[in-house]
Amino acid sequence: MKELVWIFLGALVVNNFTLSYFLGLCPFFGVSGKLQTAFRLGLATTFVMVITAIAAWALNTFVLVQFPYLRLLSFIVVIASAVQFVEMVVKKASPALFAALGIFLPLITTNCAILGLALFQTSRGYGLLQGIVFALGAGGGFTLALALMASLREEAKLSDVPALARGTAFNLLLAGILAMAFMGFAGLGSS
Amino acid sequence: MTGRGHRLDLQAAPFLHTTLSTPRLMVEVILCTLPVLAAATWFFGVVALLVVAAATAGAVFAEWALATRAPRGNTLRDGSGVLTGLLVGLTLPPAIPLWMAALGGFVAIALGKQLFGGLGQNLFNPALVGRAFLQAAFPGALTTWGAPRGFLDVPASTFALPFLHGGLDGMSTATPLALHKFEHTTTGLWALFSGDVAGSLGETSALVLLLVGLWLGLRRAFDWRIPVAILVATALLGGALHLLDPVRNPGPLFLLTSGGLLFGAVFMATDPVSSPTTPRGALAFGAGIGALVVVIRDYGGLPEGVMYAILLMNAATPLLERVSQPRPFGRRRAA
Amino acid sequence: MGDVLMAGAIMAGLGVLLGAMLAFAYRFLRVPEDPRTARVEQLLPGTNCGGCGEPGCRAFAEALTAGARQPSGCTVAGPEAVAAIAAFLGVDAGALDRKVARLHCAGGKAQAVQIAAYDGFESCRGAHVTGGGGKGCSWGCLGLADCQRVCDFGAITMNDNGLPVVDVDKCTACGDCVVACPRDLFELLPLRQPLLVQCRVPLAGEAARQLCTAACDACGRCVQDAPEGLLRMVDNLPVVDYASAVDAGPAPTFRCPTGAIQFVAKAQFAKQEVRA
Amino acid sequence: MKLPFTLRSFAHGVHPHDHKQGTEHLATEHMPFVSRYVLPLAQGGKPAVPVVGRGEGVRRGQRIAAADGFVSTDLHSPVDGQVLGFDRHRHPSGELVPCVELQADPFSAQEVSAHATVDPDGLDGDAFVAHVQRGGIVGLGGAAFPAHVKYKTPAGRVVEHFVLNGCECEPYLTCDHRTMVERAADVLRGARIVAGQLGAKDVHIGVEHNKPDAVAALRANVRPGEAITITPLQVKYPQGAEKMLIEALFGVEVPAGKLPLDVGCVVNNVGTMVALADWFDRGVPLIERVVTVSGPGVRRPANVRVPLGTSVRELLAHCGGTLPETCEMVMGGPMMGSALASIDVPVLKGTSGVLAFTAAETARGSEYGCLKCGRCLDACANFLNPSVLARLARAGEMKTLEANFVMDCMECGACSFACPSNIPIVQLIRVAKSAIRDERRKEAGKS
Amino acid sequence: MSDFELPPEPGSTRLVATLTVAGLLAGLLLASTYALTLPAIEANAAAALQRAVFQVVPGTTAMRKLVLTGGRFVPADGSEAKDAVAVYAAYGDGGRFLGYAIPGQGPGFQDTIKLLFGYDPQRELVVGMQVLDSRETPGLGDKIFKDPAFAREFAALAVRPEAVVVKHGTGTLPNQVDGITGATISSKAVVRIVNERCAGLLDKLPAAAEVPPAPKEESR
Amino acid sequence: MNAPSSPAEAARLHAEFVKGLWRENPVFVQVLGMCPTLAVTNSAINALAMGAATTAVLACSSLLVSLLGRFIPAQVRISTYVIVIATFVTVVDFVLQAILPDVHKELGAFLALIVVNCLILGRQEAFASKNPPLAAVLDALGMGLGFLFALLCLGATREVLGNGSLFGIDLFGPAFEPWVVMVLPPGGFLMLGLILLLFSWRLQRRAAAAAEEKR
Repeated sequence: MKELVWIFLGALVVNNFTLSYFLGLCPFFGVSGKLQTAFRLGLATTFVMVITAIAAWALNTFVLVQFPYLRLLSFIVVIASAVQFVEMVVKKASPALFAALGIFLPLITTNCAILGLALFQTSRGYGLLQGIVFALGAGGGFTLALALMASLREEAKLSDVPALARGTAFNLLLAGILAMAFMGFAGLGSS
Repeated sequence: MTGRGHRLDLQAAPFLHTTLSTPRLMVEVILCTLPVLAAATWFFGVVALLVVAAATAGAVFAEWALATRAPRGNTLRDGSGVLTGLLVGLTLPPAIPLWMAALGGFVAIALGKQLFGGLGQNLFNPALVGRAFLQAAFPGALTTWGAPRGFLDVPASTFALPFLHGGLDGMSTATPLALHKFEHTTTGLWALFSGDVAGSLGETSALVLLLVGLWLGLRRAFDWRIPVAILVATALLGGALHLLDPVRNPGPLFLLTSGGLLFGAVFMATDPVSSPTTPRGALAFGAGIGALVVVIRDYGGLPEGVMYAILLMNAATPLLERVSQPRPFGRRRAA
Repeated sequence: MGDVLMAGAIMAGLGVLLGAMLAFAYRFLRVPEDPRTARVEQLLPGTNCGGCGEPGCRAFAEALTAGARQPSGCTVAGPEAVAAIAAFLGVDAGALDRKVARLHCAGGKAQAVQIAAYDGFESCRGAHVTGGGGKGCSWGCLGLADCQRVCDFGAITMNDNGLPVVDVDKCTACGDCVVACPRDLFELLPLRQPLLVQCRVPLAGEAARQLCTAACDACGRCVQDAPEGLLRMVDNLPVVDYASAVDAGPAPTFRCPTGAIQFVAKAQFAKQEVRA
Repeated sequence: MKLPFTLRSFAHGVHPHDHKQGTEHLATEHMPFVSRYVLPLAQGGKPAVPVVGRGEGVRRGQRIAAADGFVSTDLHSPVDGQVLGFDRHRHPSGELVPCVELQADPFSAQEVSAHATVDPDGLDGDAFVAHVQRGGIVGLGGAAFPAHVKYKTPAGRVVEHFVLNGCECEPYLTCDHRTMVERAADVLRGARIVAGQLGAKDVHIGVEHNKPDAVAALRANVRPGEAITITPLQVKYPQGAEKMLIEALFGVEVPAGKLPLDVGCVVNNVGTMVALADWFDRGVPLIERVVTVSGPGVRRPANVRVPLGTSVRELLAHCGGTLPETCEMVMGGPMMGSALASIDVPVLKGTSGVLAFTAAETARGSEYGCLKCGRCLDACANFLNPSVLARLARAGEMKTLEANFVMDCMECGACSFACPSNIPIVQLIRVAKSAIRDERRKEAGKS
Repeated sequence: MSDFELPPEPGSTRLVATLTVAGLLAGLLLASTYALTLPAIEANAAAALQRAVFQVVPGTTAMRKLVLTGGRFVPADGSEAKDAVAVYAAYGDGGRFLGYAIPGQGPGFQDTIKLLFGYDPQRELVVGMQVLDSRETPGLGDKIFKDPAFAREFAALAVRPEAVVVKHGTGTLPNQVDGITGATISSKAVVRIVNERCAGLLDKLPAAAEVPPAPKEESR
Repeated sequence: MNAPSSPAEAARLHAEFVKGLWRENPVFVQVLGMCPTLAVTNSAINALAMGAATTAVLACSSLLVSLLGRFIPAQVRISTYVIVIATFVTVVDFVLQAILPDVHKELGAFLALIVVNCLILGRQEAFASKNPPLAAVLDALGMGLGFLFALLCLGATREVLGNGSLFGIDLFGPAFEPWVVMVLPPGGFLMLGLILLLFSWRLQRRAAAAAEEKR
């Protein structure tokens, strides 16, 4: 139990996927303009991460034991197809849910946080339960970083950011400060 | 016609205005850093003045050089640059090379303030952005605590040339927090209260900080809710964890008087720009800082977490503000 | 070698499985959606200005594919884009009756009387709600550039006389300036008819001229000189019937004593008439 | 005597210096008649329609324009004289609006030609409302909203309290104060008329405690056993806003977007009561009002009873003129009044004060970035977040502004007053509100 | 204008076929690459391991992998389970048994620390330590593998009952490790990993006399 | 591959190659592939390796996609591209592991993450699938080298400041105090932000100069 808590916290804040592993930066910068959108993207990503964790575990356990070199290829293909399948199901079953979360799904498929999750999970040898907790933590961490970034950017829109810095440069520097703040979590649980 | 022969001006109401002004507020807080600086000089000697002066110089230079609006140097008049520099200086250890202190002041203003457009626009406490940058860049120098020594003694590292470390190792002592975390030794409360311990320049004397905080609170120079919420949250959560594991987790009084908690609560968290404006937001903000400080100190890898706690809550401030907007007059929640 | 074959088989198997899954989904789960909408949306400018009256380009694209709207309803798209959409959808582009924003005032600093000095932040609306902004004429342009600030296309610049000049080529007739002007001086007018009344003062004669040397004093000469029905006087101002196809040329402006009615083919205030 | 801070009040608000000492003890004087009067047809509500012709002779008190619809009032001539015309003249708002222009008869004694007096007790509700409308009576607190509209209570609504606003929380202004001191009996007479008509159980008069003589004068005129309470209140701005006054007196919040009537209250200004008493008991319609002429730029500050339509220029001349360094003329109070572009504008029914300021008072300190210090939040009696509203207004985020209840703002100016960074918060909000209203209007016009 | 033509609806079989062919080709290509590069990769890994073993047990010239099977360590023969606990017996010149190289891992300040340490059963001392993999803070925690002074602390370290970390410059006893200033947690993590490993394995290691002889083919 | 048939054709091909280096630089201008850009640029050698690996994958994939593009139905286009890219990434991964094990260890998972570098998928979708093989490869090489160049800039700056060395060679001696933050995650964000800031500053200066000239 304690181990699961630290896996969760580790992925959530200590080794935050976005601010410490640089995973999922494209949506982190692209979709953090509005808080509501960012939050929804975070939720959708967390969902996909859980699917990924399960899929990766299943592949590792049942298919790829003898074929480690097929890992990358099968991960990416299975994840992409699974997500696309889920997208279609959601679109058919609940248009409201699709409008709220589903529209982000294509964006998420090519998100390195997803593939990164599968790879880290494999290299750390997580089991199914650990994998799911890890996915929840990583997704939560991504959502947290994204929501903070989005709310900061919305606030900064009302600020007098110099024209020179506006845009990507500002976002990068803002993320840098945020990453420095997240350094406070370093070593959480290690002592 | 007995009025003036020329045209009237057209201003917008109200035509009366409070006598309070932003530069006056800044000057008031600057004046309140002076007792803290005096205490630092008392405990660490003349080097305290040197470090604070270097940080202030760095900050003022950045404010001047990176002015976004003409004429250059105009923004210096509100005094906020000087204040940021002073605060950066007061959070640094006494033996830090002066060039690092100056760099800290510069980064504080450049990255922490001018990037966002200057006074009132920043999302993070500029002084802490500078301090966090230094901590991340020079972890060694920022965690080497010279012991309080003779008044005129200046460590060799102080005048290290830029980019060089100037021999920091060798004469370090540990802060009360590090002592507790790594050696499980608790420092006496009186030493913590008076300030006769290792630590950053401005943070050691709980007594001076409490008095200054009380004064600023009475003058309404800051939102009293923030420091009060920080202290209460730290004491409550710290106390609860202390009861769970008295050896590992220090007691609430130790938590309150050690490290940068009081300095952060009085001077850093209360920076109005980067903290919530709303009363309920301010309470949540303070409570969040207190909780994070306790979590980082008790379970984190670092002995001290006030700076990170405040920066993290700075980041959460827009979210807090959003959910804590006051209920407008005549709008009940249900209706 | 067995491994190699096995690996190929696994990947092929995955390919079959996933391909089948997607094919199945494509067949049975796909929500029917007009594929043309996406293409049309690509062809639209994507500014989401709302100038067409729909909530964003996507919605306009849907309306277009549904046949509910004409491509020319997009005020931002250039003629090529409109033509391209029309060609794609197989409909006519509709009459390309391009409109631009026109200012109904010519009373800049040099023409209009100033009775007091506005002392507040730079905003027409700010001045307007503060004792009328100090301009003698309470209908005229305040010259503090609210329209310039709201123009997303950079089509409006303030001239030295304190009047906004609309760049006819950049103007997309999105209507933002019409909404922004606190004195309602902008109107989207067809380029086709260059006759323009640059005044909104409802006063006549001396009362009007006292406010501004460029004010319309309601002398009515332009109405007399225009073809029947093109101009009529309403509230002491001539009103151009822009629906009329009559091409009067600049004749109605010739006898205007103040220059309030102008014949402007391109930008307004090209030769700013500084009559003090 | 209670200590000031134990007195009732509302939450939040500011404490500007009241600057009333210059005029609060000066008895109201009469403005001499001048030769020309200009009366805008719109004086609260919809513009009235002239009922006299150009060149026609009129009597002081004679109706010259008739109300157009329900939210509109009659207009009466303030002098004996002749109608010069109906051209546009400059209004204190800066606009040129249709007015009745009158030439005073220099040889007339200017006696009021009184209308018939009416016993209000003999009128039923509608007749009462109609009679008030005929008297041209509007709220004299500043907003000049037609008084009779408030007296038309929808069926089923019960008026519990009739509230009189004697706060006069705006600095400098003392016209209500003087009215309460000098005409306490008429204030109470008007209160009895209205309370009787509305069926209110009691009358509450809120007076800020810096006017002890007004409290004393009113109390002296209350009959024993009468349900009229005079409540001294803390000195705080904006106490005179009717919703704030209701909160101060009863601790009840009027829901946003609703009227005091929704919590069983009707609120009137004390000056309005005097106008009612004059109209019912003496047959004198609203043709003059008390105006405080004050401010550092006025040579002889005074409380003056001024015939409507008198030009501000003449009024200032009556008060010894203005100092040469005067640079700002304000109509109304210094917190919510509006600057005048010209002093050639008439005194209106809603004109409570004319203030002259010099550069010394109006020079603005330089503006600094918003420190988010929260002083404006503590000032806002409406519990909005002016700091956020101002920043949103600057950025032109109209949708977010509306979501932040910008339309609830009553533009009292407390936030701007309290701001240490000299940010023109209320002006920014005012502009944004105007833009939002304008956009709504234009949207409505489109569809 | 051909750009505007809508693509024809492809048949399901075509979709499946495309993916199948792509998958098949990819699988074949990958398997071949793997087969081609595997020897080099394994040789690299073996060489790296050998270097590490040689370093933590000074004087080593040959080594042998032992795996824990059924409660005792036996020479690895390729049949053992993949995740079986392994140590490496190290031999000096002439096949003289020198000690064991023991891998260990555990949580550090940032992430898992993987290390290898040498243990001399005769002297009951740790004789060397090398960090194989870690993400410790540069400038502070990374001194566990960058600071030779810290590595020297493990040159002759008593681990019974256990090694302890003391403040920098105060270590005097054989079982004391001078911590790294400012990186107490990382130093402690290394020592903790060593301690845990020792506590768990030392008793199971074959005594010096029972150690299998040095492999012939691995001597250099 | 057939050689360019005319000078115009050659110039066009040259343009396809050069554009990625500077004018359409994937990092500085298009801001693509941020994850590897920031994650592995804490040393120049890592940056170089990552840039080279990316370029290799990009070039191979572009060639293949350009050759096969016509045969792939639209519905499985992306899936197929991903398979192609993932295959090449795995190949590069193994090759690197075989010949440069140390570098491979440093890059770790990020080597595998080249698969989801939007730069690569983006080039297939936007260019390779619509262009002949030669142009596609040149475009890929240009983009890859531009990417490499950007990574190298970032990696070199971060290594020099953060470690006092370049390509592992100590530059300043032991008295140098490294700016550790530069090799930490925040340093990546800050440094790239700073570089982009410099870029826009230059652009602004140039625009200002051009405007001045116009007058």
